[in-house]
Amino acid sequence: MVTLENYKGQVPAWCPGCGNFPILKSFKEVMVELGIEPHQFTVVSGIGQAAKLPHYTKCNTFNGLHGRTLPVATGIRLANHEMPVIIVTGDGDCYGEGGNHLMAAMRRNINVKLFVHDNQIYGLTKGQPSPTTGEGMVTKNMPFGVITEQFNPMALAVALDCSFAARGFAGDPDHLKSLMKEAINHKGFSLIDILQPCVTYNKVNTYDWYRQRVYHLESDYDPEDRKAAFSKALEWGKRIPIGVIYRNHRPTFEERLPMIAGKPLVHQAFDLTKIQTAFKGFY
Amino acid sequence: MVTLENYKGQVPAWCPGCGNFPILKSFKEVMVELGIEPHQFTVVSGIGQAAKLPHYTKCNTFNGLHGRTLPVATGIRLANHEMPVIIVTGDGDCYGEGGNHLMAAMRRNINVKLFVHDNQIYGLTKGQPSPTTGEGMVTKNMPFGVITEQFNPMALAVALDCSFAARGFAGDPDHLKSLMKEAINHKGFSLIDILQPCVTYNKVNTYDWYRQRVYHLESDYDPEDRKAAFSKALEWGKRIPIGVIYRNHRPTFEERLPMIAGKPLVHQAFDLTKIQTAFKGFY
Amino acid sequence: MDYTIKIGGEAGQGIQTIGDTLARVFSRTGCYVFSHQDYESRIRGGHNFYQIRLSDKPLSASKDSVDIIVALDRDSVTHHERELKEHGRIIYDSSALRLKYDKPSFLDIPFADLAVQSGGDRIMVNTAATGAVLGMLGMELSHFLDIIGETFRKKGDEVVLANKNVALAGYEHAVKNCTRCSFSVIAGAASKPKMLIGGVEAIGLGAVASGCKFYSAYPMTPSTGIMNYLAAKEKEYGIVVEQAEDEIAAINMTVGASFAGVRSMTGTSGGGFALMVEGLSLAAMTETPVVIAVGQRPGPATGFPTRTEQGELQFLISAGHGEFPRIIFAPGTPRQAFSLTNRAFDLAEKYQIPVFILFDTYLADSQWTLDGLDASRVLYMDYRLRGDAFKQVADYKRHAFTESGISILGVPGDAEHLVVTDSDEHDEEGHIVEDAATRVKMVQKRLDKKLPLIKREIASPFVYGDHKPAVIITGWGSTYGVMKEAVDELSKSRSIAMLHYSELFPFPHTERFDYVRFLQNAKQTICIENNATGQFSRLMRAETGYAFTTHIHKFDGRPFTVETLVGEINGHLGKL
Amino acid sequence: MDYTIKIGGEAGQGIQTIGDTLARVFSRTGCYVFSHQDYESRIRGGHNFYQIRLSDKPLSASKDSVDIIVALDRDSVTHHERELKEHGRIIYDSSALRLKYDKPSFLDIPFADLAVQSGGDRIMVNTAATGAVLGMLGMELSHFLDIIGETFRKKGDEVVLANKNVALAGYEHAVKNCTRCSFSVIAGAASKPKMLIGGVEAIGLGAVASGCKFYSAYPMTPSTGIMNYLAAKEKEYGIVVEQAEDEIAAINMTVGASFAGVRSMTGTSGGGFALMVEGLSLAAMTETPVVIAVGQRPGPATGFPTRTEQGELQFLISAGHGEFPRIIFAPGTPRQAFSLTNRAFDLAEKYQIPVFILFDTYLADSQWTLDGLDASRVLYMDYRLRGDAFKQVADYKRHAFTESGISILGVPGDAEHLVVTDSDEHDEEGHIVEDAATRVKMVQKRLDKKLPLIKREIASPFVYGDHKPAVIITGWGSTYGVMKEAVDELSKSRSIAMLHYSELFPFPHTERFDYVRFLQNAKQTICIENNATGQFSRLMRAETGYAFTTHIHKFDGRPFTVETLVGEINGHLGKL
Ligand SMILES: Cc1ncc(C[n+]2csc(CCOP(=O)(O)OP(=O)(O)O)c2C)c(N)n1
Ligand SMILES: Cc1ncc(C[n+]2csc(CCOP(=O)(O)OP(=O)(O)O)c2C)c(N)n1
Ligand code: SF4
Ligand code: SF4
Ligand SMILES: [Mg+2]
Ligand SMILES: [Mg+2]
Repeated sequence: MVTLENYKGQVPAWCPGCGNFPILKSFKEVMVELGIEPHQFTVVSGIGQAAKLPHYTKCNTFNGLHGRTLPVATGIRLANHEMPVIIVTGDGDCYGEGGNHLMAAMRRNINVKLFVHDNQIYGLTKGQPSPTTGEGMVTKNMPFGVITEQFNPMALAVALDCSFAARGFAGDPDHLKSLMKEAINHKGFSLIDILQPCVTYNKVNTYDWYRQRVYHLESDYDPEDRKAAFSKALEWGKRIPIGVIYRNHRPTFEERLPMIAGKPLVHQAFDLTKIQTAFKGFY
Repeated sequence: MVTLENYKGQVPAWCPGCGNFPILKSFKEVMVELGIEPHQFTVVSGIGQAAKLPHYTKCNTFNGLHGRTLPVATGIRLANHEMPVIIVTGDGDCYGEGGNHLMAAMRRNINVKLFVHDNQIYGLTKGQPSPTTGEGMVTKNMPFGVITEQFNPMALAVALDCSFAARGFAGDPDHLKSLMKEAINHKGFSLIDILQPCVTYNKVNTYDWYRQRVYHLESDYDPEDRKAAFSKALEWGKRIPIGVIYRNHRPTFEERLPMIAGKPLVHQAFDLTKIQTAFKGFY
Repeated sequence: MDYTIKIGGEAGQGIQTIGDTLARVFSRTGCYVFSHQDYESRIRGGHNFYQIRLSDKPLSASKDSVDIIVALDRDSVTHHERELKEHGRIIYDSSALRLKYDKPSFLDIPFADLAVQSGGDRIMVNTAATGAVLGMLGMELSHFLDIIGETFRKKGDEVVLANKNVALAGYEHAVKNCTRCSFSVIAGAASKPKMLIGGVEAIGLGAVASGCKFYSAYPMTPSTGIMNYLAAKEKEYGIVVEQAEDEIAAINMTVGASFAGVRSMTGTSGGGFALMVEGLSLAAMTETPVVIAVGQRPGPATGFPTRTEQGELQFLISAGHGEFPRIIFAPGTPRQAFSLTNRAFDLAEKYQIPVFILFDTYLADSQWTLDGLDASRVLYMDYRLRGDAFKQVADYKRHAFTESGISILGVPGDAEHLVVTDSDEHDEEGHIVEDAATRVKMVQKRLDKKLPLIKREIASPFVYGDHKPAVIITGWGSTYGVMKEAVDELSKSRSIAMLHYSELFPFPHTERFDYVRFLQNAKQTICIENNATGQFSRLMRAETGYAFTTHIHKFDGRPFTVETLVGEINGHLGKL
Repeated sequence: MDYTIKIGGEAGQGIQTIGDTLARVFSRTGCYVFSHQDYESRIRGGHNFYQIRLSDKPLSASKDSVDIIVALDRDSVTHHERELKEHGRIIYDSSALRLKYDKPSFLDIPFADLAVQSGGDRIMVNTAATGAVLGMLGMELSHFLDIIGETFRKKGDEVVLANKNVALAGYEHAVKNCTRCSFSVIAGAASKPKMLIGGVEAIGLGAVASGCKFYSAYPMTPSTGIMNYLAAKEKEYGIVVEQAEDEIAAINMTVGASFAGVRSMTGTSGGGFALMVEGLSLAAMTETPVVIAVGQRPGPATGFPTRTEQGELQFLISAGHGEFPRIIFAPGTPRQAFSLTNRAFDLAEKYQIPVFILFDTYLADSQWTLDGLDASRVLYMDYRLRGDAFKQVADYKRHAFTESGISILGVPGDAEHLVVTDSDEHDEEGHIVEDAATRVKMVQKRLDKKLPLIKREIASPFVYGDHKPAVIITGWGSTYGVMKEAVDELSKSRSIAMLHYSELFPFPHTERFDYVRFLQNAKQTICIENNATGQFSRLMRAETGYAFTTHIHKFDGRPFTVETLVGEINGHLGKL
């Protein structure tokens, strides 16, 4: 029986009070509650504060480059689609440097779980604006404030028909845990944008700021109505909805690949003798 | 007085019957009708069949790399925001390789005009699927057909609050010309996705295929209603709307930069003597 | 017997169909064939050509002088008439070119009319032309008829029959009218059918034979052929071929698939590889095996998309931030392309490093005849720790320190052991660290310990010609064939040899064969490169201190031909 | 006088504030200062330190032995106590460390209490500590009080006053209690205030002084400081600084802005540069001037984000597909960083090529004192054809063939002439071509004609020490300072000199100064590099055939210090 002990890792190098702590805690608890063992799945992460998470727990880990989690995760899934893959990344990593891969992955509907620790800032590099940084925020390298419109991951997800798109909040771990479970159990590409206070570099979007705004989606809200989902996705300001914004049941990329219908590539034996037929093709 | 003569360029290397011809023709006519002279604007293009367009007419030209038109155009605008910049690109160039720049440019609302010759295929490289290729299309490198969901540029544009997003059709030049003029006159980032038959590699989305489907947006359609625009953007199949799908009047990136409020960077003289103040900063 | 046939025309006129078909007919007849192509970066129009050489002796390059020109457009005449040999012939259809040439060397064959009259259709002009060439060469039609059967089977018997009739019509017309044709094709000694294969297919075939299971790439000339070949084999060999959203994704997917436990590869050209450079460094830091095929074309930037150059050797040697080992192979023939691709997969996995196949447009597009490939000589050893074997190990650290620097590559999920790796500097388990001591040991593991072992795997360069040569021509990669024929040509009058490198980096040891001494003993050494700066010559100097006495560079986007190379060499030797 | 002060503590405790303030006080007092930092890739916690050396004689490196340690955490004691000199002192606040050390070398100063008692606030502990250090050194407080005024002005008089009181309290406490402190600071001869500047600011300042108007980058250590510096100057100097969505966008924006007519620059680290490689080749093909600052940190991949290495020299030399000229400068000091950045802008525009400033974390973060910079020696010449001048030219071709290979760079829109360029091979007008003849002429224009002119711009390496040395230590970039002090140290007992390269590529001519002969005449030549493979030594061999007799490599992510380098050199010389 897997317990929290199995998920003990390095001591986090995050700042005291960082919003990453409750997310890490939720992550571990979810794994334990789902009875998944550390060797049964792989975490792919990029570079940033959030991306250090796998070192602070236990799991198969590919901690890759800044912004490139999705292609790595896609490669892993195509080689072994029986291996659950969770991606832990930041708003800069995933929405900034990695934007092109995000669009491609949503369209492919590759069955990975994408957890974005969205602190609306570049934390590890000491506070530059990220795509989700609010307009007007002043940083060292933007003395006149951000003038690029804030990126809305939920709106993008609905527009690209993302299979599962939710928003969570580090300050509401129980709700976050239920989202994580739902995402893990959902068949298809699943994004959770997790509002994560950065106590050091983001003095605007603090725990309080979020607490005053976030609310759970109405019980009668239907995430499978795409147009309604788009309207909901645009809601950001006085009130910020958390929960599953959009969901559909498109077939996954893996399901549609005839070559791996039988078993995962990684378990398909290689038979050198068959090469003769390929040789014949050149006569 | 500028005439079509002024816009004569190399003989196009396109296939006879290619949808690029009417687009090129419309482009030249629009410039003449707007009374713009070849040296008064710059065309930035990438790599692909569409991207060869500037060589087939006359204009300041930066024919750059595959997928990188938008950053180059952004650099040009920031250096000289009095220089109109038109980008000519393909669906692979702009929605494939260049996807991350597309999202960033829409959010910045950099005031460039993006004309995407969307033939739903990679033409120059002999027929691989592009992001807009329909599911199921079989190509040499996709013998089992495309299984990635087709990219919808209009939906993305609405989701990212793109200042001006329209769809045109190479087979309806008059309508296309009016869109081009509107885009050029619009203050803000403007995208026209131009349906362009590729007679050689796209045997599905032919002139006929489009003709049977495209229709002009209803006269009472309001492109400034974002949610309605999203629903309209999702319309693709039996009927395909052409016209201005979405429009807003956000301030442009250039307008919001205090450093260039006076005059363009390129016309700001450099005064070496001022360096002394900078030196003082280190005492 | 040594004939050269050139098919010229616009893009889209089907010169490739004619060329491929003729080459196939010749190889099935048992002839030796060498073919190469020259085309523009456009889909229709312009002027392209396809050149086929056939002989009863092995061939490895193209000649400038031509025996038969199939002119599908006027440019074929204006550009290539001068290349015609004394008894050469140009066949064309005056109705198509809307021009009549009345010189004895021209033969006007109404391909279109023949096609229509023999119950076919205008689009079968190429079938008529192909038949005509075979007629002029006095060959049988049977192989061509078989090929027609195979090609058009799917289109139904009618189409097959029609094409066969058209082929026959073209054939007979030529036999009847090419009275002064003095060609006669002898297939040579062992005239059993030969294998006909191009460089790019040979790389694809090599990947299949090496158990490659994953290939991700973004289309780019001249590498796209690898993706197309593997895609065609996806189902049969259980390979996943995925077109990535960009080259960055391509290499990162490749790394991911390899991490997950399958042999993985990506391919591109110089410009696409430029976008993979960061991913290359990732593969190195995480010690994930990857094979990368890079097809050179003239740069910088977009350059000449469909032409050839040897411009990326130095780029590949130093690509990637940070310091790490890599292997670079540059095959000179389809046979080498096959076997070096196979070794690339073996070595990438054995040492957990990136291995390159550096080719170019010329090699990619030229077809060679082989007496066959030997499956028994294919290397296949699975170095990964899987399933039960992995379960049985007591404890596991992905980046454990070892004598050899190689730590076992476990397949994540196959056992309870965790497989952890990181692009940050890490400890033996793969977790991020900051301390100096671990850093030093990791650099020693990845670099200092592996390097000597890797060096030992690299074969000596290939020598051909005189054993105590006064002149040595040296080259690498795709110039192999043309250098070889140049040596054959020049040995008639001089003491000359060639030194060819297909295993370039790490640079070969001089222990087994002291090529530096070999070079020093020659009076003149000429480094031949299809580039402007002499990248190999720089590598030689950096590695050995040796400087060549002379250089021959070609950087117009075209390959060397035997005559031009021989001419240039003689020019330099004259200077002696 | 030669004192070293080390401030140690966790990230976020403000050791940088203390360090920067002390360094500024010293430089204003007229002392020579050298400071460097060591920190982890985290924002809070861990253990970092900031080391300052001050003297009445010029300094260029850090020493291992320390006079005063300001211990804000226990690790400062455990890690650094051993570095303390005989009469050295460690000051700390036992209430903060929750530990009392009773050794004579320790001085417990209640920074927090002092802050509170003197009417301040706990967060002013650093002010107290800074004051205490100045007290121990027997310096006046005035400069510190000024700095407090400048720093906290915006926060209002109250804060200023409170801090001043706290400073005084710390100062007096130290004076009173550090009875056995034997330090005395003499500012040296011309004790007028000195300029204090770090490597990364010097690059930024160099860009401003060169008329740089556009800077686009994506944040990456150690290059982010350039963006921050330029952003702070945006308004005053009319510079647009844009954070790009990724590094690919950064370099393409830079190229675009330069095409449009302004001096443009980008900066990054090795990993970010890996993503700019394709754009580099674009700049070269379109002959668009760009300046690229690359800050080295240990690789491969993410490596050690906040540490130092000299690992990208070979990468930069060969980065980019295709063949084209480039210049690589590697400054060894902030002064060189300033002047070489200025020359980079001049040469990039003069020859229409990419020019690199190759620096590293060590140079970026270390601060030096200068007797000032001379604006009259700054190069500024606008090579572009603008406005009326452009209008007046009869006809214009962007890539016109010329004697020098340089064709005039016109500003699009300023005249009726069209400015056309293409990443494809192109003709003089900039339009796409396919023919061999134009290709050859364009390669000659871009490469063969420009290269010799560019080579002439490169200065000889810097020599320091004995004129007929038995031993020569050679290095490049940021090792300048430590090598210089090592030579000072070693010359006492040996015939030794240093050879330092800050202008690396194209490799300097041997005509003006035959450094190869110079090296050959020495008994032993040691190549010193902050990397594992000896990248400079490989460059030297490739360019000149010369091989060094000995190598010293350091690749643990930390810089050389004088003592360690001297020790290593002696070790090797012992072997003679
Ligand atoms: C190619 C590349 N560019 C830049 C960096 C530097 N870098 C490291 S983390 C980071 C941003 C992190 O922001 P985010 O993804 O939001 O993570 P956070 O630290 O906020 O959790 C950057 C720019 C890098 N490592 N690699
Ligand atoms: C970095 C890079 N990758 C790939 C290529 C090869 N390439 C040239 S054009 C093209 C696709 C063109 O498709 P699209 O943009 O739709 O233009 P079209 O030819 O269809 O008009 C590709 C993949 C390239 N030139 N550069
Ligand atoms: S900087 Fe911000 S995100 Fe990073 S650890 Fe500190 S609080 Fe968390
Ligand atoms: S391939 Fe298609 S897109 Fe390209 S020129 Fe031909 S028809 Fe036009
Ligand atoms: Mg963040
Ligand atoms: Mg297209």
